[in-house]
Amino acid sequence: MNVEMMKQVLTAEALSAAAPFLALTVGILLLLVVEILPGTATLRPLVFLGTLAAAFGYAWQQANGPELRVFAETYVANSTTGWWAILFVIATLVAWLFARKFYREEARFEGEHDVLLLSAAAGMVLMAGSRDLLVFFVGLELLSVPLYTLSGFQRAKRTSIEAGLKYFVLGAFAAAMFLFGAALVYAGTGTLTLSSMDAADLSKSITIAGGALIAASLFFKISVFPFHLWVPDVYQGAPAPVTTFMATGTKAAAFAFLLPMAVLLPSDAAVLLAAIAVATMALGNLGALVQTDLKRLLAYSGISHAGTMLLAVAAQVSGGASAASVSNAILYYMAAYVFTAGGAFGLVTAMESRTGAPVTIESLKGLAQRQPLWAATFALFALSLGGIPATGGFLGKYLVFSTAVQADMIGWAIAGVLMSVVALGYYLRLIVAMYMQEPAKDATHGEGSRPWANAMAVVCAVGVLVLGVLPGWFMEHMK
Amino acid sequence: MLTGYAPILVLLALAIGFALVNLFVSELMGRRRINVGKADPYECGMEAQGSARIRLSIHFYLIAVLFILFDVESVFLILWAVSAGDLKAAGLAPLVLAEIVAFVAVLGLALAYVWRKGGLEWDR
Amino acid sequence: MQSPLVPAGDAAHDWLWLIPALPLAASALCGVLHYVEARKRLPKVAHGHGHDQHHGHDTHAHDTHAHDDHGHGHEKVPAGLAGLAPIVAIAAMLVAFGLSLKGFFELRDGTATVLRATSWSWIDTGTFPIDLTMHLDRLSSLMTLVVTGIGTLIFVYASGYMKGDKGYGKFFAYLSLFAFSMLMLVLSSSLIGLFVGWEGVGLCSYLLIGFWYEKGWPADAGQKAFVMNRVGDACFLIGSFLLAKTFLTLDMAMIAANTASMLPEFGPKLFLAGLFLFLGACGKSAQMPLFTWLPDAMAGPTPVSALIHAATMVTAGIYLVVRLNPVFASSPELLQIIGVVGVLTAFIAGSTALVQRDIKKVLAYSTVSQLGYMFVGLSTGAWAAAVFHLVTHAFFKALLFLGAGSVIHGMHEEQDMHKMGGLKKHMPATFVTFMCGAAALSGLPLLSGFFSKDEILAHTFAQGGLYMGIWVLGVATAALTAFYTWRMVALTFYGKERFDAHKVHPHESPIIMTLPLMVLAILSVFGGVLGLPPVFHVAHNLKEWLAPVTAAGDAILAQRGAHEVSHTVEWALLGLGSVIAIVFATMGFKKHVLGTQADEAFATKRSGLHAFLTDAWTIDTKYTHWIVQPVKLLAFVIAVVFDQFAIDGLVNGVASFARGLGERTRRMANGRIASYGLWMGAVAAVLVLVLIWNR
Amino acid sequence: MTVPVEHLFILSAILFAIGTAGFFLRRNVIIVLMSIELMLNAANLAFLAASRMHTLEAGATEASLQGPLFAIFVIVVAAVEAAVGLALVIALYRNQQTVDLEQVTALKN
Repeated sequence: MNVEMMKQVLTAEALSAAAPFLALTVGILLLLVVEILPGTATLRPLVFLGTLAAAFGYAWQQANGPELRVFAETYVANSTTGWWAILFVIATLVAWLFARKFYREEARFEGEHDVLLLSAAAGMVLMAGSRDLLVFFVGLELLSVPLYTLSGFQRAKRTSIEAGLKYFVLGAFAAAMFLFGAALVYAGTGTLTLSSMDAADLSKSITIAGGALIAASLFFKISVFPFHLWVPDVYQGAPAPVTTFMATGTKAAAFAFLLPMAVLLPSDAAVLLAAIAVATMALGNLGALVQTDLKRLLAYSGISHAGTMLLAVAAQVSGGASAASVSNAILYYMAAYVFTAGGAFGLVTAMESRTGAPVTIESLKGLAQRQPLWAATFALFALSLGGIPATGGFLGKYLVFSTAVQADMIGWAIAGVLMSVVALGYYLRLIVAMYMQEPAKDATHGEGSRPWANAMAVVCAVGVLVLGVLPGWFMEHMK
Repeated sequence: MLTGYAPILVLLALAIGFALVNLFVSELMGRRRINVGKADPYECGMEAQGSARIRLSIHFYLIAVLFILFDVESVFLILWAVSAGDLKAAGLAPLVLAEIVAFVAVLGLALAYVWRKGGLEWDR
Repeated sequence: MQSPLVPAGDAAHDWLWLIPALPLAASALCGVLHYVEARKRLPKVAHGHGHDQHHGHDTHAHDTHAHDDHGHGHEKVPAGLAGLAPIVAIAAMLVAFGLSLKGFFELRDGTATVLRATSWSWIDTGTFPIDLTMHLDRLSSLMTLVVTGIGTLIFVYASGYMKGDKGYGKFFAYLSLFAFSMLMLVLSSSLIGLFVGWEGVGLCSYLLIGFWYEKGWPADAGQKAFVMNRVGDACFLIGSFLLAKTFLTLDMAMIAANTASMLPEFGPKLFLAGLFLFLGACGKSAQMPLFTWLPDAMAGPTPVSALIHAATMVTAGIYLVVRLNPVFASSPELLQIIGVVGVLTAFIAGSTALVQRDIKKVLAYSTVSQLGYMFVGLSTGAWAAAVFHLVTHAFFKALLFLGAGSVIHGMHEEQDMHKMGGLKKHMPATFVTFMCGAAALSGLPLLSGFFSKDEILAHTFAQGGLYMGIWVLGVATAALTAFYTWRMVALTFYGKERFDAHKVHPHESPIIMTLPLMVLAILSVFGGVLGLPPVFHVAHNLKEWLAPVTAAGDAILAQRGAHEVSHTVEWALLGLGSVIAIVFATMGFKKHVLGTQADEAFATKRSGLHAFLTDAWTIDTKYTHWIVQPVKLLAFVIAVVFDQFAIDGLVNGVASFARGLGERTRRMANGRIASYGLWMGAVAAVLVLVLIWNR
Repeated sequence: MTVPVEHLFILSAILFAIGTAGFFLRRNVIIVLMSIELMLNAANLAFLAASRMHTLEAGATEASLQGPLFAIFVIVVAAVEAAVGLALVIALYRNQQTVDLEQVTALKN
């Protein structure tokens, strides 16, 4: 081992670059200590929130700090990764708060739940900052393994176990694909670090084959066609707070790495990516049209959103759009999506926890009268998902499509914009159900108030509106 | 050209040979005085014959998995050990120590957690 | 790129921001008032459930609307705090109107042709920075005056019309939100700002159409309206992307100023951009492929129909074309497309209006038809003529809608003209004002509609060629217009009373509703002075006023040669217009003043044609057949193929299949997870192969 | 004379293919897990082969250690995945008395 290299590796700079990740790791250990020491259970929420706060603080520093390339260029910290980390922290917080009072039989495992949630968050942070296939792989597994467990968390429920198993089996398959791809890339280039691969090696067939396999495994995580098949099943079966987390966080983390990793793809892959993107949008939107279960519907909607973002990646791969503008577009889109989908799935969680039954369009009927706050915020989320102006969802779409136009992929952009018309069909159905239809006579609505859910719904709604109305502030900080 | 594979063949032959030789040698040289206790492969534990579809206590599985996890984690010690000498020579001895202490502490914490949750208790 | 037409923003004009901001604030306030009031009534709402249920399943009410005796009118609810809502909303609109006037006078008396507030850097992505600012030029000034002026009148009317509705506060919140969106639309300098308003009005329209959902409004219809609007919106967005790509800016004034210089190089691209923008305009302004939502939108409260679906929102498409007139002028083919679409829409909608029984449907199809006229005007490059018709139409159509609302109000929610008749003596104020509106719409000489319509037709005539065909259809539509307008008047106000006098007691509406009618009637009658034809040897006020805005487009058109009509021809055309209007108005009136016999005779003798017309040339049915059904089928197929086949191996989907076949498919697709994996593996392999193949 | 690197790659590809085939064709979850394990190890072999290739490359000054390093991480991750996977299988068996993947079909429209 090269000693000089080792010396350079562990510097104060490196520590500060890894600070958000380290904060989460320390938090995980502290939570374990809380689990071990008797009588400290009441500290758990405090430790959890404190960890998130610390991670947020460090991420905020990164978002406003200079670019650091550390650990022999295998890990970077810059404003983009800082913002990604902030998004992950928010996604974790949203999922955690909506999970309050959700579990009944599993309530005694809440400590484990929180540890797993934090581990997954740490994995996401690692994924977003990694510029090396090994570091990314560690992050990926740190994210995936806790999520397999969380998906099957309600062990008494058949659907939950099935979701966990399905996600696990396919996820392990995707991981194997990633590994084989990484091995091929390594064979082609002699390195695992993205920045030290040279152009000649990148154009070798073996490298490209490896790149394609890696891309395929990432497509599994962001769930684009035809790697999306697991999504509706797993989203439906997994406990609702976990679904919230998966829908927002996992997708964001995979996109965060897909962007730098795109150097492995040749520019003529752009057409392929664009075709996949549009097919995904079509499939997600058309699939959502016929769903009645809300988690499934939102899952399909999430698939179509992943397709939209993939279009921006295609624009970058084609070389027509600058990496910075694509990264901004996707980050913005994802930021809006974290609030929007986080809020939407979160409200589904809250409704589900009141009745204990799956939430369907049928059960949304008359929500405006029973729960005006939930109905209003849910309507806002639906509009944002549909991309109506003055919501974050619109600007995200606008930025993504403008990168596609920038890269002269006008035909694809047109197809994408038209897809959003179909999408509105099912989003409106939700609003109609909540505001303009009466509930069935025998409908049960459950009992109990959910103050945390109320607060989070409002926070997410504010986030959606701020991103929609005052994007300048966000953009300024992103640079 | 195939000479390169010779070591693999030798390894294979050794492995198979070792097993076979041991079997045959004990078969040839051993004295047999069969009784009930001797017929069992072990004198404690579960019944070796009969249906494979009996229910095992979940703790077999739990202990096995815990063992594998801690066992495999120790592979990272190799990486540490390989670079420890160089690092120490470079004057980074405290770092070397800190690394391994942190690593073992984390494993220790995990073990403590397992213990506390009753993962190591046989009767529960 | 800088241009004399596009001055930099000026802090002195920051008050322009107030014009849209006031209705927005009013909307928020009304929303709060409604919320507070609704909270107070909460237990009562729960009590009223059964009642709502009763109305919830009143199917077909949407088409006939006829026997809804228990409409909202009987469910009077004291307004309480929400009673303050109209005061807030009207005050905001009045101030906005005052500010619009201030802007108007500054433009008239000052030297500047454009006032711009300082801009707000909305997003700065580096490539397409979006600056939002308020841009008041002579065109947007006119639009602002129409929106705030007519808007104020309609708000006043609505405060009477909606009295007693349990959603009183909410209604004004929506209306104000609509006004905000519309003002954003006409005042924004950039295409994206315009798009925000563009989508906003669509959303508010959707909310307001569905306002009385308990009346059995089919949710699908409102959804259809919105989705159809969205088709247009998507096209608009694509068009604006193309423009942004070409001009590297989203500022419309900048685009307009630079079109001429870009034309040689980017001609085809501009054509494409213009075409998509026009498709967007078709969605919002209810033109040919996308017009069927407007008649459905009549399920909303009548003031909504007047404000949104006659006077303001539907004119957004016209506004867009005029705003970007050089882009459209740059391609003669594009203009021809617009003309053909416009005149076909005008004719189809006009003929459909002939047979409608619902008084609001007649007005709705009439609106579609008149919007078609405006597009015909645009297609000839007569921007000012189109805007002129837009303004006069806003006057008389708002008047007619409000009048119809007054009738419906007085008739206890009756909308079927066959169940009216003889209302002249029961509601004199409504009658007189309605007559003014009808006269203007049918183009009776010297009224506002007469001048604006004939100006468009004269311009079309002058173009020759393909436009002669358009002109012929346009004249035919004028005849239809006169006919159906006076049929409506005759059926509603004349003849025998065809309602049950024991149950229905027609009454005049309160002064708060008739006052706006009177103001609008005066405007409808005298609005023509805005643009008298050249033969009168007076200045065409509107044309001169808009000259700075249309100069760029006019210059492009002038390069292809100008078309003017001589005074003799113009006199002849005016004469022809007058004769047709008078003759067909008389025919329409005479045939129906006796009662419904003429209608019934037509329905029985030519039942095929009658059904065809009633169903608006069955275009909507065709949509269902050719677009909606296939999309649904596709969604279903996808659900089956990807949700079931790839997963279940069709096992669940084909329960009716022979068992043997089921077994075989079961073996083919080996469990759900494995087939998921198979898909993934196969596509990964394809990915790898395709990418390597290209090496 | 040593084993050519190509042979190692071919072997690893064959193992990966066998693992993939097992993944697709078997219904028993345990065997599916074993197939995945095989795929992971195929990747490990490829890593080691690539490392060997780069170490023996003309002009290489030091051993390319990233491959073996990755392999060690993969071994650990494989163990972790196996632990979680088996836990899920046990939960499934307790819940449904089956380890047949074809029976895992509660989730659908």
